[in-house]
Amino acid sequence: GSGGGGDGSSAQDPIKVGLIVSLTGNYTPLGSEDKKAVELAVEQVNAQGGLLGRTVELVTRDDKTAPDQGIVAYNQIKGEIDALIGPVFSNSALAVEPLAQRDKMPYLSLAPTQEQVDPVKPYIFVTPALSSMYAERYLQYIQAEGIKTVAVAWDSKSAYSVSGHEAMVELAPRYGVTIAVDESYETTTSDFSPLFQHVRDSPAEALVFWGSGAPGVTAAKQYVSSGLKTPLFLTGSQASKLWLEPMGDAAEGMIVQSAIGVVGEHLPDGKQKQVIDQMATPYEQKHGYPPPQFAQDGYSASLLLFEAIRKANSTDKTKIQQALEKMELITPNGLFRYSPTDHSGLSPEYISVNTVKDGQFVPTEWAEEQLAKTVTAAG
Amino acid sequence: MIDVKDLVVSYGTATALDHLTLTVGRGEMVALLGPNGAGKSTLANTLAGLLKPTSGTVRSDGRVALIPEGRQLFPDLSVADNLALGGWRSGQRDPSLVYDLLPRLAELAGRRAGVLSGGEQQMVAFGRAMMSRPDVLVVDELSLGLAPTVTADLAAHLTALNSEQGLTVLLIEQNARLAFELCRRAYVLESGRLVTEGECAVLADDPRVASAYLGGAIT
Amino acid sequence: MIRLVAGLLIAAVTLALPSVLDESALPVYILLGLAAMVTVGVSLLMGYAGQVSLGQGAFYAIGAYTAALLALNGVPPLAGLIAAPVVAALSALVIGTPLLRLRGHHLAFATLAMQLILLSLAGQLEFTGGDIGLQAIPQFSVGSWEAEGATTYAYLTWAGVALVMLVTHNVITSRPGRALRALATSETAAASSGIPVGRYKLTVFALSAAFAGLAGGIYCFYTGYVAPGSFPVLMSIQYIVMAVVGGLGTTWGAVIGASAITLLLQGLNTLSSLPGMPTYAPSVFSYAVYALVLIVVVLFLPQGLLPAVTDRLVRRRREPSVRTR
Amino acid sequence: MLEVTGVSRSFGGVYAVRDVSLSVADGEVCGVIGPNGAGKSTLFNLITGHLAAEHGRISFLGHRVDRLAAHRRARLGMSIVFQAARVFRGMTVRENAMVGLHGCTRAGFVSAALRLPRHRRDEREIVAEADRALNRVGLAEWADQPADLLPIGQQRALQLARALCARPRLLLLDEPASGLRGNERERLATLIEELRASGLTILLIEHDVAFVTRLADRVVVLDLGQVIADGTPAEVRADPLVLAAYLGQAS
Amino acid sequence: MSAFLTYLLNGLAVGCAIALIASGLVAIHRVTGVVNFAQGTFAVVAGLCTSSLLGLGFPHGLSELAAVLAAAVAGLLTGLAAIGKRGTTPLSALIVTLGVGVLAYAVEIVLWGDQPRSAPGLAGSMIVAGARIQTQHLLVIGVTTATFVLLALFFGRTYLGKALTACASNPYAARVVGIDVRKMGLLAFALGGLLGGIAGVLVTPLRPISFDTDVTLIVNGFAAAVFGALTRPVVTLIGALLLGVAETMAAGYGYGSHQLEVALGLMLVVMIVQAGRRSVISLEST
Ligand SMILES: Nc1ncnc2c1ncn2[C@@H]1O[C@H](COP(=O)(O)OP(=O)(O)OP(=O)(O)O)[C@@H](O)[C@H]1O
Ligand SMILES: Nc1ncnc2c1ncn2[C@@H]1O[C@H](COP(=O)(O)OP(=O)(O)OP(=O)(O)O)[C@@H](O)[C@H]1O
Ligand SMILES: [Mg+2]
Ligand SMILES: [Mg+2]
Repeated sequence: GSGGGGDGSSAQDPIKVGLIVSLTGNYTPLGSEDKKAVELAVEQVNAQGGLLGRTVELVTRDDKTAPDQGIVAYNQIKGEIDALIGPVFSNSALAVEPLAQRDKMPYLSLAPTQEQVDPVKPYIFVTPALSSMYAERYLQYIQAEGIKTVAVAWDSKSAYSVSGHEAMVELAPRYGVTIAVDESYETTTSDFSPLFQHVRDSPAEALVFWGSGAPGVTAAKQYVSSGLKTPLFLTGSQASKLWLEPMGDAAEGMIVQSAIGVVGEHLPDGKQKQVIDQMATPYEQKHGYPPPQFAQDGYSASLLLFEAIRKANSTDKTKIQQALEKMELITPNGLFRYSPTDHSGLSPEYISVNTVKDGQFVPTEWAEEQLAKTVTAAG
Repeated sequence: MIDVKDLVVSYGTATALDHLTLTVGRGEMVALLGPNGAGKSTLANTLAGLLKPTSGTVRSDGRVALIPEGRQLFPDLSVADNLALGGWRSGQRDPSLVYDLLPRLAELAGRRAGVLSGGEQQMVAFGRAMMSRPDVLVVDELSLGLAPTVTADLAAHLTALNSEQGLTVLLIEQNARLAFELCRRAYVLESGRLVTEGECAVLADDPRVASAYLGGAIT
Repeated sequence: MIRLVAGLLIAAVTLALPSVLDESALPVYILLGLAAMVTVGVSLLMGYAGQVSLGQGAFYAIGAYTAALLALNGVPPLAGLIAAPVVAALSALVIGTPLLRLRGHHLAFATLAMQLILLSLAGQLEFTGGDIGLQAIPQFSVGSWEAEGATTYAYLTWAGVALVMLVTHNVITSRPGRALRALATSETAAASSGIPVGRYKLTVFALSAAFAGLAGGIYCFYTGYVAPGSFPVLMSIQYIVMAVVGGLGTTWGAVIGASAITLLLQGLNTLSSLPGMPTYAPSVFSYAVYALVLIVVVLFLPQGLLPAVTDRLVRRRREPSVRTR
Repeated sequence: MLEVTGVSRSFGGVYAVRDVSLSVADGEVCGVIGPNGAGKSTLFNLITGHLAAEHGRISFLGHRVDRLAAHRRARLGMSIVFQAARVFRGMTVRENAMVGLHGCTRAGFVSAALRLPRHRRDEREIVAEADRALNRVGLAEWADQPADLLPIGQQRALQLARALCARPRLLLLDEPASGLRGNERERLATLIEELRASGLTILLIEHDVAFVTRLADRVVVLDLGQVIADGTPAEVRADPLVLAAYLGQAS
Repeated sequence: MSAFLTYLLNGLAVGCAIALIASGLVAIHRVTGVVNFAQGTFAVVAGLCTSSLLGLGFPHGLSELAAVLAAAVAGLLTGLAAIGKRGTTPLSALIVTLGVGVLAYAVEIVLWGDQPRSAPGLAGSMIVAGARIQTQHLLVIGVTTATFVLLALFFGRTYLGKALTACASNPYAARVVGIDVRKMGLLAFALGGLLGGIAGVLVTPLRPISFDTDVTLIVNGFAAAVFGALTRPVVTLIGALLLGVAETMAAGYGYGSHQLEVALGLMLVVMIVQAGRRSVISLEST
């Protein structure tokens, strides 16, 4: 929807922000959350008088969870928009990326895919934390807990979990961790008893489970009934009500990573906490549940873009790009520090490791301490 | 009893039956002759309620059974099941009355109907129609693909049912000689229209009928 | 005479469109052409030869990956584009040899399974770029001339459509075409007329795969990116829907079906993203309205759009009421 | 011309054809009769290769053919008219007949796709020959009709036309007269006589004994998958075994 | 050994869940000749209904029963669309069912939103012959066994079952003997909906269900059903068990990321071998 807001007397055209996400197809549950969050951000900025005295208007398109539809959508709106917030489906994001780069279109992608920013392309920026960061954060936690041997399971059909797993294997020696069981499964896998059997037969002290969507629930539920005692570590994709609700009581005590935004209330007062509240409170009021990770990505992307336009003091695409490359901004996802050599901007310090307590994600002692340090350092 | 009045049946724009009127009295056995494409099967299907008249009326009293053109069995079901389903309307489930008549079918009872030989299938089609204990029987080709002995048996059975139980029969039959033997009366259809009708004995002497239906190879 | 004029008219419009359409419409025009190319193959396979393939997207993918891999390894794009249909056809020969022993639903499942397996492999193998796919595929070029912008791809695509239609037309109105139509009804009777049924099925399978492969080749240069996610199984099913909606067993029907479905979906998509639409608009338009239109068309024009139109023009309608199998 | 030696075929343990031997001489019309389910059609399918024989050998024109695929045997000159009408749906009557010429022509996918001159030449010949065959069986006026809407009788005539298009040396007819009326039978009989006169060898299954008697030089009688009699029509009609198994009192 | 048993037992459970989806496909195809691509939808509808009803505080049992009935109604409605109009060919009907499946997406999204849902089932696990298996899996195995026994008896032994089968075997002939083919077809669709509903209710506690889960469900179901030629319940069950066991064995013995290839490949091989045994002429005979 359009922003509205301004007093109507402004003769200037609105600033147009393109948003391409999956509103139909497999990634609908992700795309629709992104859309809600970006709409919220636009509403808020317009309520404060817009940007550069102009209102912000959103131009939304559906990529139908298909790369070629991403291209169609991009071509339809590229003529009218000043910047793009991009697909959450990584294949669509990668398909749109070269076009955006060619048109010099500032592009904030919502897909957490390493390949987009490695190597760096001037106009392409990523907002979600990359799975390699989640991997590294877990290794820090594992080291801190004194665990030496782990089992890792990963979804061979999900780019997110494939690269998370890769990073983990690569970084493990640095943290003195041995991977005893390294096992892949498929997104459609409906029975994890073989995995649990293998873990049971191994010396692993923890099972790190990479996956998003259905397998996260399926595996965690079966883990409970498998009677396995090795603790289960889940990654950021499980840090939402989508995982908590079906799990119910069974989730109690499980370890789940999350972006910092999920645990805002456990942070010391300050800028970070305030930014999180600024989004979470109205979001929860409007939709009846706290914002999931994808919503936070969309909101963070919006904040980054708005700030870049403010800094550039123009909607000139090159100027926006330059502003983004110098960006330092606290968002619900944490502190972004984009630079000409780093277009992903986040660092593992902004990831929390939580336990489930009374149906809530509560940072572990270690994480709470770490986060407090990080947040205070950032100011 | 069958009563057809001013019947028109068309397939799209092609008219297969063109203002046809005919009757078969209760307990009567009447033959229907006609060259390929005359509309005989169309009439049979209409009588069985499988085709809707474009105009005109079709009436028949009691249960109508059809032995359709091309046998039309249930290929995936066994012979016994094919027969049992023939009794869908009558509630008759036990095919033994058909086995008495056609002992060959008893031997084939467990066989899939789709793999039977042509003549065996024709026997099943006959038996299936009998299972519905019909009041009116429309036969679209009786002797098709049947060995002479079998044809003779079936013909005898039809005659018996007709005379003893008053079964009304409309018989479409390629072998006009056989049809004339069985029936007293016949209709001759061409291009959807009635061309002649009358007593078989009379028709057999009609040179047109004789040359078209009785002549030729049959010695 | 009328047909000739109509043909010329259509050709003229097809040729004029790329230069008339703006940048937002061109991608649709290109993707529509690519879909039409695959659908013509599906129609040939299903409508004429009576063989069902729920895995045509696999050959589309094979064509795309072939051209992409060759181009990324420095092979001239033209060679890659030629290789795309060839490799797709060869794969069809290899895959089809065991698969075409199956019939009907078995074949439908087998082709579906084939696509799932191939995509799964493409998503895991190193050289296909795994789940991320292949990026930065060079533009299409011949010698020193390089395709620039969508217009060129639009011409390339529709030239491909014309080629595919011409080949299909020539094949079906000839001896092998008659053989294909014959074996669709009865393989036994076809064989007894001297038709090598197995070989013909395999050939037509390969031919339709070549069409899909060609489309895939163009696709990879146009988008510059291929990944397993570009070829979902639903896409293969969509081609069948297109062929049926257009009218099975007519070359033009396939193109019309592909156009109708693509434009409908695109129109609904645009409609649902108009400002002021409620949040559930995308799902309602892309799912509900699309589905309802599809259902109504299939129920009330069972022969397909093209036959419905031509029949009405020629005033020749047949209604088989008692079709005795 | 055709030599069948000790051929057998069973279905689920029941023999449909058991140890059948028979030979057909060049130019002969050989009738095959027998009760329903005797194995006549099965025998035809074994000869033409639509079913694989379990034992025995079949040779045709001096070649051993029992391992050849059906279409290869067809190309050697065997044509069959099936008991059930098998016309090709969605094709016109003429096109149905044209399919029959498949084995006698060459143009393949490539020459068709490219419209090579050879293809055009072939095509003209095919149309002409198909029309001749349709004429012969009396279907000329139906040539442009969709074949599947023909009445049953015409569909069978069409099958015969298709078979003739294949320029056969041996024609196998499975109940060609069924569904035909007096004068139509007469026309068919005349056609078969013409074909014999032109040197064609014919195997004929028919339940109309009069029809067979008139046309066949020799009659083979099958019962329960086995040959129970083999001789001239007159001999066979007098054979007590045949009378008991097949003819009954009817003749 | 106990590892092997664990894989086997869990594989059987996975197979049973597949079989339930396949059973509906078989029931509908056997009667109407239509491949019902909306079969997965019935399961999704039932799953979403259970989750809502349980969420509203209705007790177990009642919620599941209502959900299964809702799926049966969905089946009936699908049937009305697919075969309600006279002269609809099986191919057209197939496309209609595809359309119904897509239409259902919109309805489901409006009613339940686009996020996945789940429902609690039987908690915990048991040790059977030294192998550990979830209690819910045991329930799935039990219900599937019962369903298939009933289904096989119904189609194979009862008169109504045979009449239903006759409808697809030769619809014209069915009309000749007086069977109302359309009514029977609708009955089959309702039955298919019911079976799909049972599948959905049993699967929802095992894996989250969202509007588009039908695709995943139907692929495996279709594989198993085709294995049984879309007409034979028992062979379908065998096919489904084969799939399930192949999947867990693949995962168990180190091919976790190739489960799909292994399972589908195995099905293909078996089908191709079987196909080689049949002669074309007996397939074409009517
Ligand atoms: N489904 C159909 N659609 C269109 N025309 C049809 C259809 N069925 C039959 N016809 C036409 O209707 C006419 C009458 O056909 P019908 O089958 O009733 O003839 P018939 O007298 O039974 O012939 P036969 O002796 O060959 O069985 C024929 O011209 C035939 O072509
Ligand atoms: N595919 C098959 N499977 C099982 N049994 C079969 C198969 N084909 C034929 N039979 C059986 O083999 C026997 C011989 O059949 P065939 O068709 O050869 O008989 P026929 O002599 O042609 O009889 P008709 O004169 O009735 O046509 C029959 O009992 C038939 O049921
Ligand atoms: Mg007739
Ligand atoms: Mg026979």
